Amino acid sequence: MMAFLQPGFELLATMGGNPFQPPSASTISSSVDQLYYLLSGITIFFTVLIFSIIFYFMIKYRRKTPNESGTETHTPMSLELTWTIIPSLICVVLFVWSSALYVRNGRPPASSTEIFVIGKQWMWHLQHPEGPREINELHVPVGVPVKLTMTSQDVIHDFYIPAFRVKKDVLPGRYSSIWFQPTETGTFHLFCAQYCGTNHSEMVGWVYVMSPTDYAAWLAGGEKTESMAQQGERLFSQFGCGSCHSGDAAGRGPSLAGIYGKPEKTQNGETKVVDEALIRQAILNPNSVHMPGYQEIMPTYAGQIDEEQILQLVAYVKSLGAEERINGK
Amino acid sequence: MSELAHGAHPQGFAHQFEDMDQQRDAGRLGMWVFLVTEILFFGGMFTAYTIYRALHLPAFVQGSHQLIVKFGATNTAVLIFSSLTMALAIRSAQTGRKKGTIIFWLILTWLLGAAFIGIKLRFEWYRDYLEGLIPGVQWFYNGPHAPGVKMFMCFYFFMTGLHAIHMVVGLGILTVLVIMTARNKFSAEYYQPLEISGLYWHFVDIVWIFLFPLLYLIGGRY
Amino acid sequence: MSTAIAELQESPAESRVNYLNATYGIKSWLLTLDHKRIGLLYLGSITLMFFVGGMAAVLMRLHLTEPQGALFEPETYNKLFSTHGIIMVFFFLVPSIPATLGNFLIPLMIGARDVAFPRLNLMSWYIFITGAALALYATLSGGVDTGWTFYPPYSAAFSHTNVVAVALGVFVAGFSSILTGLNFIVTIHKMRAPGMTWFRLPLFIWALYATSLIFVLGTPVIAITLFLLGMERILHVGIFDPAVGGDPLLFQHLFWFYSHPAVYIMILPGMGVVSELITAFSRKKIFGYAFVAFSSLSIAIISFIVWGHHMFVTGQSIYAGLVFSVLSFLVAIPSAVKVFNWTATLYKGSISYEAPMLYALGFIGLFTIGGLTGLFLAALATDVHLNGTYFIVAHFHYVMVGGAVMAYMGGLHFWWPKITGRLYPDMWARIAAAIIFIGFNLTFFPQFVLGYLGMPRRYAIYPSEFQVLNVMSSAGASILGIGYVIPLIYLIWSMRYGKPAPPNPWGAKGLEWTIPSPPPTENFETIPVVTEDAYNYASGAH
Amino acid sequence: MSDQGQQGGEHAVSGHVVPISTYLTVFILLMIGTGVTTWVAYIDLGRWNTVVALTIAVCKMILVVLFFMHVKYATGLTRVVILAGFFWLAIMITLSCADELTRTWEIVPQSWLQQTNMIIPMISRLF
Repeated sequence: MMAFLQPGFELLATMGGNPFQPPSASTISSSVDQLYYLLSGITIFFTVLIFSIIFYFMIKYRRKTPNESGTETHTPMSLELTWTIIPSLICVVLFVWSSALYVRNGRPPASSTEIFVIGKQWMWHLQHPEGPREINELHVPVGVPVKLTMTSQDVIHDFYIPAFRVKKDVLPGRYSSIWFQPTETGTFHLFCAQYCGTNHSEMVGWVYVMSPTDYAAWLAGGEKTESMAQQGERLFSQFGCGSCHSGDAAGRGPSLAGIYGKPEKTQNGETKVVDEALIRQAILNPNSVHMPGYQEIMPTYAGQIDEEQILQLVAYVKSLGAEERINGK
Repeated sequence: MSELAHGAHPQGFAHQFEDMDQQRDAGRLGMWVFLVTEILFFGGMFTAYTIYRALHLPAFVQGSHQLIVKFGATNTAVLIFSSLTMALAIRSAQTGRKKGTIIFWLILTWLLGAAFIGIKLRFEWYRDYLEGLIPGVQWFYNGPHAPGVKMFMCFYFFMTGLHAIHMVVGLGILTVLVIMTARNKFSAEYYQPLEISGLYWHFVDIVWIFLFPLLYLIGGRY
Repeated sequence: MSTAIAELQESPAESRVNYLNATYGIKSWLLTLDHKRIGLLYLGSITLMFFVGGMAAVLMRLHLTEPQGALFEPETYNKLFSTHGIIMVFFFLVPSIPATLGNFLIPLMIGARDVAFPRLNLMSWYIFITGAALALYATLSGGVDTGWTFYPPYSAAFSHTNVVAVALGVFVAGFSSILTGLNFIVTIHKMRAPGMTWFRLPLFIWALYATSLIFVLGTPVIAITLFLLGMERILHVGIFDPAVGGDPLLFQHLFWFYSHPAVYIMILPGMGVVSELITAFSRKKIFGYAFVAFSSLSIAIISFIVWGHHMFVTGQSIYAGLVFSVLSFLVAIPSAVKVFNWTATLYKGSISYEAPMLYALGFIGLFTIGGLTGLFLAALATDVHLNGTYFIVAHFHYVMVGGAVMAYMGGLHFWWPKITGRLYPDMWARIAAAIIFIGFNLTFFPQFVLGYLGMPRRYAIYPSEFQVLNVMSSAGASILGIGYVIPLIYLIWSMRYGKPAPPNPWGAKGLEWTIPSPPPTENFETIPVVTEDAYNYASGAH
Repeated sequence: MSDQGQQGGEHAVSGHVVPISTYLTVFILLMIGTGVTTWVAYIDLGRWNTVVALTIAVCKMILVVLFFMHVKYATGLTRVVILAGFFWLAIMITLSCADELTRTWEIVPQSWLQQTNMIIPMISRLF
C-alpha cells in the first residue's frame, strides 16, 4: 500500500511543497510518516471497500415492490471469523511497528546536547548549557541530537514541534524530556499543544535549525553570559549550600562531587539514581530523599528558589567531576 | 402470567409489574446495581488513596499516627453490631413478628448508627479541629513530612466524610422504616423496603471495615 | 410477531385514548410516571441543550475564519469551546439516545408496561434538569474556560471562571445517568415479556444494556473525581497539586476512566439504532445476530481498559503506554465486526431509502472513517504527533457526530410516527439527511489534514497557513447548521399538521410496531407472548 | 410469571430465613476479626502488616456479604453483579498503578532499543 502512496507524496513534495504534509525535518519524522501513510492506506482501503459494497447492494437489492421482503441468508461462521481475524492481524502489525518506533524514540542518545525548557503562562523560557537564554525561540544545530529537559512553572503545557513529530507534556513539579535530531536547516513552528489558559494560542514560537558553524556563531554572538553551571555555582554559594555540602568527609551534608548519575541509598533503604528529578526533590523536599549517615537538618528551599535556578543548580551539580572539590577549595 | 396482575392488588404492589415475585426481584437487583455504583464511587477515592500511599508511604504512616486507634476500633465494633441488629430487624419482619419487635431492632440500629457518628464527631473530628489537623480549615501540623501528612489527612476527611454522609442518609432511611413499620406497612409477605435498606446499611458497614485498617493502621503501631 | 396482539384499528390518533391525550395540563407532564412521557421530557430538554451547544460551535467556527480570530478575544473563545464541549458531551450526547429513545422504547420493545422503577425514572429527569440548569447558568453567566476535560492544575488553581459550578452541574447530572442505567439494567433483566429471551431481544436493547453497564460502572468515578477537583479548588488542599506531592496525572486517569467509556455511551446506542434501521429497511434478519449482540458487550467492557491512550504524551510511563496501546487496538475488532455485519445485512435485502435508512447508511460510512482514524491514535508513534491537534477533533467528531448524532437523527425519524402518531414529510427529511452528511464531511474532513499539518486544538488564533482549511471547515459548519435546523422545523410542524401514522408505517418487526401509534398509556392491553426471533421478516405480512 | 430463561430460579429463594444462631456466629467472627486486626497492628510484621490487615478486612466483607446480605442464598445474577463491581474497581486500581508506579523505572531498557532496531526495518520492508 505504502509503495503506491509514497511516490505520490514525494512527487507532490518536489513540486514545491505538499500542502497535505507538514515539513519533515528530523531523523524520526520520516519513520512516523511512513506509519502514517500505512494507516492512511488502511483507512482509505476499508472506507472505499465499505462504501462500494454499500452502494452496490443499495442498487442491486433495492426494493422493487412495496410488499417485498429480503431473502434470508444464513450466517457462515467462516465469514464472521474472517472479518474478526483479519482486523486483528492488522492491529497486531500496527501495534508492534508503532510501539517499536515509540520505544526507539523514547530514549535520547547518550551524546545528546541538553537544553532546558521552562513553560509558563504563556511563554517558553529556554536556556542552553553554555548560558544563552531564549524566549519562544529555540536555536539548534543541524545533525546533532538534542535533548530537552522540561518543566513548568504553573499549569500543564505541551512542547510540540510538528516538523520533528515530537510532542510531550510539560508538567509542573517534574521533569519530562524529549529529544530530536534535526536533519534540515530552516525555521519551524513550535506550539503549546496542551490547553493552558487564556493565551494558550499565543504560547507559540519558532525553532531555528542552523548549520553547525552558524550555530557556533549564534552561541558566541549576543551578550556574553556565564554558562548554566557557572550560574549554578554562584547560586550554590549564594544560598550557602557549600557550608554543609563542603565536599569533604567532615561536611554536615554529603559531598556532591561526582554524585550525578550514580545510584545512592536513601534513608528508606531504596536505591535511587541521582538524576535531575532527584536533585530537584532534594532541594525542595530534602527529608524525602534523606541519605543515611547524615542528620535531617537541611531546610527546604521551596518558595525561595524558582525553576530556572533549580535547573542551574542541577547543571552545576552535573558539572562536578568526582575529583573536583566544591567551591574552588 | 400471573392471575394477580389485574385482580386484587396485594400490599405494596406496583402496577408495572406482573406479580410480587417480579417486583421483589427487580427491587433487589436494583439495590445491588446501586451498590455496585457505590463501590465505584468510593473506588475512585480508594484508587487515589492507594497511589498516594504508595508514593508517600512514610508520610502516610506519620499521618496515620495522628489518628486514635481506640476510637476507630470502637466504631468498627459499633457498626458491626448495628449490622447485626439490622439483620435481626429484617428477620423479625420475615418471620412475621409483632411490629414492636421490628421497631425495637430498627431503633437499636438507629442508635448504634448515631453513636458511630457521635464518636466520630466528638472524639475524632472535633479533636482534629482543636489540634489543627484539618487541611484547608484549621491546619497547624508542623512535624515531619508535613505535605504528605496533609495529603493523608485530606483523604482521611474525604473518605470518612463521605462515609459519614452515607451513614446520615442511612439514619434517615431507618427513620422512615420505623414510621412505615408503625403504620403496619410491612408483613411477612411484604417487607422489601426493609430488606433493600438493609443491603444499603450493610454496605456502609463494609466500607468502614476497609477504612479502619487503611486509615488507622498503616505501617503498624508498634 | 406475537400471539397476543390486540386487534388494530386504523382509527385516527385523536379519537383513541393514547399516552399523549390521556391526561392534560402541565402537571400531568411534570409529574408523569409514564416512561413515554419522560422520554419526551428528555427529548425537549436535550434538544434545547443541543442548540445551545450548537450555537457555541457556530460562533467558534465563525471566529476561526480568520487567523487572528474574527470575532472574539481569546478568553471568550476559550469559554465557547468549553461550553460547547461540556454541554454537548454531558448534557446532549450522553443522555441523547438512551434517555429519549431508550426510555420510550425499552418497555415497548421488551413487552412491558413501564420501566422497573417509574418514580426513579422521573427523578432522574429532575436530577438531569437540575444539573443542566446549573451548568447553563454557570456557562452563560461568566462561563468556564477549562475545556470539557477540566485538567488540573489549570482548573484547580489558575482558572478564574465558574469551574466549581459547572463541575457541580456535571456531578449532579451524573446521578441522572446512574439512575437511568440502573433502571434500564433492572428493566431488561426482569421485565421482559414471556418468551422474550435474551437472544430474541432487539439489538437496540442489547446496545442499551451495554450502555447501561457503562453508566453504572463509570459515572460514579467521574462524580468522585469532580468532587475531588471541587474540593481542591475550594480548599487548596493539594490533591492534584504537584507542589505538595499531588499528581495532576492522577486526575487524568480518573477522568478518562469514565470519559473514555463515555464515548461508548454515545456510540453504542447509536449502533443499536442502526441495527434496527438496517434490518427494517432491508426487511431482513440481521447478519450474525449473536456477533453484533456480543460485540456490544465486549465494546462496553474493553472501553474501560483503554483510557490511557488519552495520555500517551502526558508523561505517563512508557510501560503503561504500551499496555494501553495494545488494549486500545482491541476495541477496533468488535467495532469492525459490527460494520461488516451491517453491510452484509444489506446483501439480498429488499432495500428502501426512506430518511431513517439514509441516516443509518450515513452512520456506517462516517463511523467507519471515525473508527479507522482511531487506529492512528491507538498507535503510539503517530499518536505522539497527532495528539492534541485537530486530528483528534476530527476523529472524535466523526464518531460522536457522524456516528452518534446521525444515529440519533435516524432513530428519531424512524420512531417519530410511533412517538407522535404523525408522519413527517419524507422528502424534506431526505434532503436534510443529505445536507447533514455533506455539511458534516466538509466541516470535519479538513480538520484531519489540519491536525496532521500540526495545528493544535483549542487555539483562538493560528498561523495563517492554516486558513484555507479552516475556512473550508467553517463553510461546512454553516451547511451542517442548516441541516440540523430543517428537521427541527418539519418535525415540529408534523406534530400538528402531519398525516396520522398507522401502527406500523415501515412494515417493520418488533413489539413496538404491534401496538397503535401513539401507544396507549399502558402500552399493551395484555402482555404479549413472544414466540419468534427478532427481525423475522421471512414470516411475511408487512 | 413473566421472566424467562436465566432468572428462573430466583423466586424459590426470595424469602430465605437465616437462623439467629448463624447471625450470632457471623457477628462474633466479625468482632474477633476486628480485635485481631487491631492487635496485629501492634506487632511488627514489616510489609505483612498491611497484607494481614487487608486479608482480614476481605474476610469480614465476605462474611457480611454472604450472611447479612443473604448472598449465600441468592442467585448467580446477584453474585455476578457484585463481582463486576469489584472487578471494575480492580481494573481502575491496576491500570492507574500501571502508570503511577512504573514512572520511576528506566525510561527505555537498553535491550528494548536493540530489539526495536531489528523490528522497525523488518516491518517497514513489508510495505
